[in-house]
Amino acid sequence: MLNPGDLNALVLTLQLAATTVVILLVLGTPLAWWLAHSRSRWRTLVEATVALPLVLPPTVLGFYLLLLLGPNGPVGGALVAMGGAPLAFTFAGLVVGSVVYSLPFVVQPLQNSFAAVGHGPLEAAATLGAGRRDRFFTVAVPLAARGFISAVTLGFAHTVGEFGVVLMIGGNIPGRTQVVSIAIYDHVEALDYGHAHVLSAMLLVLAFLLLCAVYWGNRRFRGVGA
Amino acid sequence: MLNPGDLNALVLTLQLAATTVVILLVLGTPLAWWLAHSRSRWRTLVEATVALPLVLPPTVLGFYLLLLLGPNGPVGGALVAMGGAPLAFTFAGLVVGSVVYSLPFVVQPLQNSFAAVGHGPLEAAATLGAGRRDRFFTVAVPLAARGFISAVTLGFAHTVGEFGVVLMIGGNIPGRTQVVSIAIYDHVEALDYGHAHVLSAMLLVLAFLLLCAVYWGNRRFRGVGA
Amino acid sequence: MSLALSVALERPGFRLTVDQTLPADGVTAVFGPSGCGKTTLLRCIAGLERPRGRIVLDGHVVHDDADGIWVPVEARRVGLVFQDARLFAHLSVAGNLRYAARRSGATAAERDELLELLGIGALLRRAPAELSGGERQRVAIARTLLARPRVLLLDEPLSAVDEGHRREILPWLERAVAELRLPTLLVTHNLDEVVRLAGHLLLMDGGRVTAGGRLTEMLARPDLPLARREDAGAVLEARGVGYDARHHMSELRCGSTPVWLAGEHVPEGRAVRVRIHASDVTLALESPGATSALNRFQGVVETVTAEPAEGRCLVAVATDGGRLLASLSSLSRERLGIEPGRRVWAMAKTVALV
Amino acid sequence: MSLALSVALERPGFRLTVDQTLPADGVTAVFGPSGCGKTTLLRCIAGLERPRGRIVLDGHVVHDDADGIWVPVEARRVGLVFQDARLFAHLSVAGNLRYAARRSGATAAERDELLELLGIGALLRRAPAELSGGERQRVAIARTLLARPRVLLLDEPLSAVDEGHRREILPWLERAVAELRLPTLLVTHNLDEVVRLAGHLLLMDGGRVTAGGRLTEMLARPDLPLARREDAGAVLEARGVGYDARHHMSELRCGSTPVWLAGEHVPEGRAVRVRIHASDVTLALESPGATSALNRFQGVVETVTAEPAEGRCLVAVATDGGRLLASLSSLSRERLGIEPGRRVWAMAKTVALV
Amino acid sequence: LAMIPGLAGAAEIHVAVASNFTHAMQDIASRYEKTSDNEVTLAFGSTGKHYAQIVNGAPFDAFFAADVKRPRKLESGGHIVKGSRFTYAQGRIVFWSKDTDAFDDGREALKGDGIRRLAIANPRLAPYGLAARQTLEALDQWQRLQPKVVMGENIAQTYHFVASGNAPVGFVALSQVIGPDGEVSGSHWVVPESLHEPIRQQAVVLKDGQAVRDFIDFVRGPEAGAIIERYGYRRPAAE
Ligand SMILES: Nc1ncnc2c1ncn2[C@@H]1O[C@H](COP(=O)(O)OP(=O)(O)OP(=O)(O)O)[C@@H](O)[C@H]1O
Ligand SMILES: Nc1ncnc2c1ncn2[C@@H]1O[C@H](COP(=O)(O)OP(=O)(O)OP(=O)(O)O)[C@@H](O)[C@H]1O
Ligand SMILES: [Mg+2]
Ligand SMILES: [Mg+2]
Repeated sequence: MLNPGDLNALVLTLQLAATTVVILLVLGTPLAWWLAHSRSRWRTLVEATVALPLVLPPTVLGFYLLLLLGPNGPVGGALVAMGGAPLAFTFAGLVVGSVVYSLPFVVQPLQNSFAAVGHGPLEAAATLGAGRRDRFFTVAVPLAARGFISAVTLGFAHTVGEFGVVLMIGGNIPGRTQVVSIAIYDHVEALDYGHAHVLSAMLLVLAFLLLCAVYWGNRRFRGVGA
Repeated sequence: MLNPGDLNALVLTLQLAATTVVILLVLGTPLAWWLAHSRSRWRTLVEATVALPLVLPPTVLGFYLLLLLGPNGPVGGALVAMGGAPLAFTFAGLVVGSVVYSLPFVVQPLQNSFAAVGHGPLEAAATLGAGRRDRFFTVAVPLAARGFISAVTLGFAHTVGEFGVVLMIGGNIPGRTQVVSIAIYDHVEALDYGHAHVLSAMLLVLAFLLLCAVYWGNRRFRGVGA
Repeated sequence: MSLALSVALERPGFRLTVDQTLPADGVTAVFGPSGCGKTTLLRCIAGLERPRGRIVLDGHVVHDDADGIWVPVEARRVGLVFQDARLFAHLSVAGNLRYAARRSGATAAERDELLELLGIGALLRRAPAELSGGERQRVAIARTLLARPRVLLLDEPLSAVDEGHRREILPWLERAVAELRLPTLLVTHNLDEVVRLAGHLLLMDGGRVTAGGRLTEMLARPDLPLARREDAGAVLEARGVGYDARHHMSELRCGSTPVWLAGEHVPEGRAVRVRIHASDVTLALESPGATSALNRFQGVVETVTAEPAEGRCLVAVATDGGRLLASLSSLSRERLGIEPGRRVWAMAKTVALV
Repeated sequence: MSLALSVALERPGFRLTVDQTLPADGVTAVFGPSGCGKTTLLRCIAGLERPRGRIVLDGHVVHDDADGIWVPVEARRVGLVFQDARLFAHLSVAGNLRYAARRSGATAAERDELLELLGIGALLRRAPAELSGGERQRVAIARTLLARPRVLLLDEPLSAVDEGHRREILPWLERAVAELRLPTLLVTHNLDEVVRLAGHLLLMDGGRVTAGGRLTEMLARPDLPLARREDAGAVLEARGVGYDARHHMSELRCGSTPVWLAGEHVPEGRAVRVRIHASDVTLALESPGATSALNRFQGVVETVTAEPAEGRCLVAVATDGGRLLASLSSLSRERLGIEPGRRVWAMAKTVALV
Repeated sequence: LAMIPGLAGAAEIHVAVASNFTHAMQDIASRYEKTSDNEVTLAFGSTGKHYAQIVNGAPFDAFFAADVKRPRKLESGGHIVKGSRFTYAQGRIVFWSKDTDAFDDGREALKGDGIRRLAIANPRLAPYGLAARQTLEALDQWQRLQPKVVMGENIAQTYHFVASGNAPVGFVALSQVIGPDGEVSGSHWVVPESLHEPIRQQAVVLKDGQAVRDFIDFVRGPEAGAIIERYGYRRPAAE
């Protein structure tokens, strides 16, 4: 049913989604924390900026990323000048694109959860001798579990389905940048509907099982309000 | 700078996003409420199903919606049989597509916020004589304000930028289904970069102002943990 | 108005079984160790838990699972002051009060009276997060009263409130409850509050009611755990007979015994209750001379409950005004030869109106 | 270990200004009306607020904004039992305790002792949401003590705890605090707790310290608001001189006066403090006959603080064992002719160890 | 056959057009609207999407595809007006770089070792991609260069790759790089049509009507033909 290219694409997609989610958590968590606790005047602006990439159509966003990351673009040019390789048509490029595009889906749930946790438990942890990092990981994070679950599932699913950005900066290189969303798209465009159906169904089932597993696991947590 | 077609597209986009958000809130709020409070075995499955449309590339999702809503599809066919018009290539069709695609971005923040509010304040409201509906609107909703803000901003932004679904089931008909994301895409595809830049910049500025206004307004709320 | 309960609720490791009819009006204190089910009982009455059984409130069945009757919380008009206040975080203090008043039709005058009394007038524009613990409790009390409930359930409402405020709030609450004929359940660990407010007492332990009845009787029973408290004591019924304006003292009769009450004006003929701490009662075999102990009851020793391990005993003395409790050291008891049947003078320096 | 505070904190409508050095060890009770700033003061000491000023803990400056010194909360090793418990919702009771123990190195034996003492052993696997109010407070106390703090701040730790548990917890806490020489600040509205635990007392009102000093002195001052409480009374220093095993009574000397203490064994020579409620003290002009009032102090009336509106007065009597407070009705006072300088017998039926 | 303005009454014609033909069609349509009261509404997009939309009832009167395959499929599916399928333009591909110094001789450059990355359109989806692949095969370079290939979903995307410099060279449509003066900037080699099958772009009429027929006639007429050529397409050989 599936040709090796499709399988390749599936594996690549999972790699991309997983990498993206990890990076999003690493970047998004401190950002969300800052947004949840800051009283800075800049907060509103940063908050709005995070959500901004969403309003551009993904292909267009991808187009601008292409300009940005290309050898003549500011980022790509700098990379090349520093002896690096431009990011377009590489897995790393896909990751950058996916991260930019899925950032708000990770930051917003985390921010809301951190705000809901509030200062109370953190103050308690501090009086029990837990330092900043300690209480962040042992109190704030587990109490914000729901936010993390949302962040991970939305970030993951959105990256899997994400397509315009990846299409634009990926170059559709089998095994390197051809993710499953593009593969399905190709099948549809080529009027190869049967193939598209099979691949979509597989993706849906896989995603469904993953999501169920995550949500089911989540039931064990006692987060805020749980 | 902008031709009348672009302006048309902008207006249509705002209409679409506003309509979609309203419908998403109407559908998503009870769903999120149920997900936050239910102990049903089905909860996990429903939760996963809500997030599922995300994993399909939007164009592909649009393709399936087209099959579903078109005159030969089960939904479209039934509509036609009942004397209605099929939804494909109409504004109503765009709304249906956007709603399906943005649902998880509305449901998840609401669900998390409702869960964070918990039973305590609702019980208190009940003892003060507030009935189910009353306490929902006067206690649960304002306490979940952060969730609503996230739901509205993510839902709105995502609908504005959303593109694949709309392109597929809308048919890019100027004045009727050509939203601004497609217009920008068209400009890019036609290598009409200057035009694309102007339109993108306009969209970004508009969205940025809207988002800032919403987030800034949000500061006044004292939601859970705020 | 009456409250008939017959409920059973299971929780892991805990089982509440209460089968009790509470008096028509006035305050019933619920007393018992932490975790014995007091809060759970109030929640059942309010309709926040769904136990098996039947709850009849003022003749209306509000819950009967045999008949499938279930009146929802908001229709029961049961006012519950939660142990943890539960103010609405999104509303200011004023907003919280308005929330209740709007739904009950309480007037601005009622509100202002409560603000004054509870000393929260200056806090109206604060957010609940900006209140101290005691301020929060007082706002919660005001909010509940503004909902004009038909039944009042108070779950340790004054635990974080200082003595000063408590002394202002209690008499007012007493009056309010009496005027509105509000049947009230009061959970507290403070016996003073119980004695002050309650006509009835429910003792709970391990999810069951271990004893219940009129406060005066319950307090004078040396067999109940109450008698083992440091602040144990009896409450007697008395009646005003005169008032000495110069010394600001009322003369009462408790049976045939004249009792002097300082700092209060009890009108002639008015029935009141006075409290006499067991530790305040001194026993003597003969009428003593001039001391500042004004109140001298003649009576007969009924029982002596010795607690040798503690070197003390509790002596119940029957007087014609009611039963008094006196706490004695075993040494005094031996010296005076206190035994059941012995005639004694019981002297109480202080009696307090409750 | 000592605690020197000189802090000022502004809030809308509230201003905390405290300039006080607290004693080296033992318990200092903080007493004052709701909203007077008690919790805020503890938060400043713990490092949860950042006031202007300087805080010196055991010789270490933990906060001095002139020098820019700031030791963060977690490094201060200040144990704070919050008014609202603040258990971690994501951990079980056992998990909450483990959280503290892991970071302090407290042993399983310490934990088990606390579980036993606080009566929470059966709750280990519960989630905080499944605890009653009093259970929650007890778990919070255990958690804080397992963190092995160097300073203990208790914010109404027993307000939701019943008398039975309180009677078990207090003496233990007293001992623990004494053994570990833990300087402790205790916020409470319960004078019994203060008297039981505290050696020093800080009275606060409106964000300022209105009086502070040794408990015995503070309690015997008729000019302080404490004296106006129903449970006002003096605390005297005494010393064990004998023990009557049969009656389980200890004989003490308070100055030259023999004082009998029921239900306790005070070893010879041991210094203790006893509390005598003002309402328990009867005055007489001559030595009275046989009554159950065993303890008779001879002394001289120092002051009479009349509160004519209440028909009562507070009489301070200087004895050679210390100053006693007696609360009298104005009538008795007149009848006996109590005036400063008058020699009187003060009889206290009951004295209680504190 | 020329319409007499005002007599036929104004009609609106909905036309789906392959993205690569955007500019040419916009030009043609505006010319047409000057000669007629009919109004032409253009919907641009990928031919695969248009196909799916048409099959599912999209309200288009005519469809200008990017290839032959999809119009043919529509014909066999009975979705078009019988006999209306015709080739309206024939595309040309160019081996192109934005950099004027990239190469002098495209053919040699393709055979050399200097190619780091080569952009083509997806041969499976876009006829321009197929032609590029056929060209490389004819030059016997496909096997060798395949690992260097990055694919755009369509020819526009391929152009973005090359124009932004992310891919130094690529096969794009002549129509994309030809200037108004007929000149091509940058290094370029217009691929001889002998190296690949003709890139025929076909159109079909989906809903018959006076106005559509009138518009199709205009497209097939000399004025439109000139426009088509100016945009870098070849006029179809007479069929
Ligand atoms: N977060 C806050 N923001 C503004 N004001 C506050 C805040 N928290 C407390 N206050 C105010 O500061 C004053 C002192 O509060 P604090 O909590 O220290 O009182 P407290 O003495 O502990 O009272 P209680 O016995 O009722 O707990 C009060 O007037 C209170 O209303
Ligand atoms: N949500 C819950 N789930 C499981 N057990 C609970 C829950 N809430 C309370 N309990 C348990 O039920 C019993 C009764 O609790 P309840 O809150 O009624 O006690 P209480 O008498 O009000 O005590 P306190 O004086 O400490 O407030 C306790 O053993 C408690 O641990
Ligand atoms: Mg309780
Ligand atoms: Mg406080």
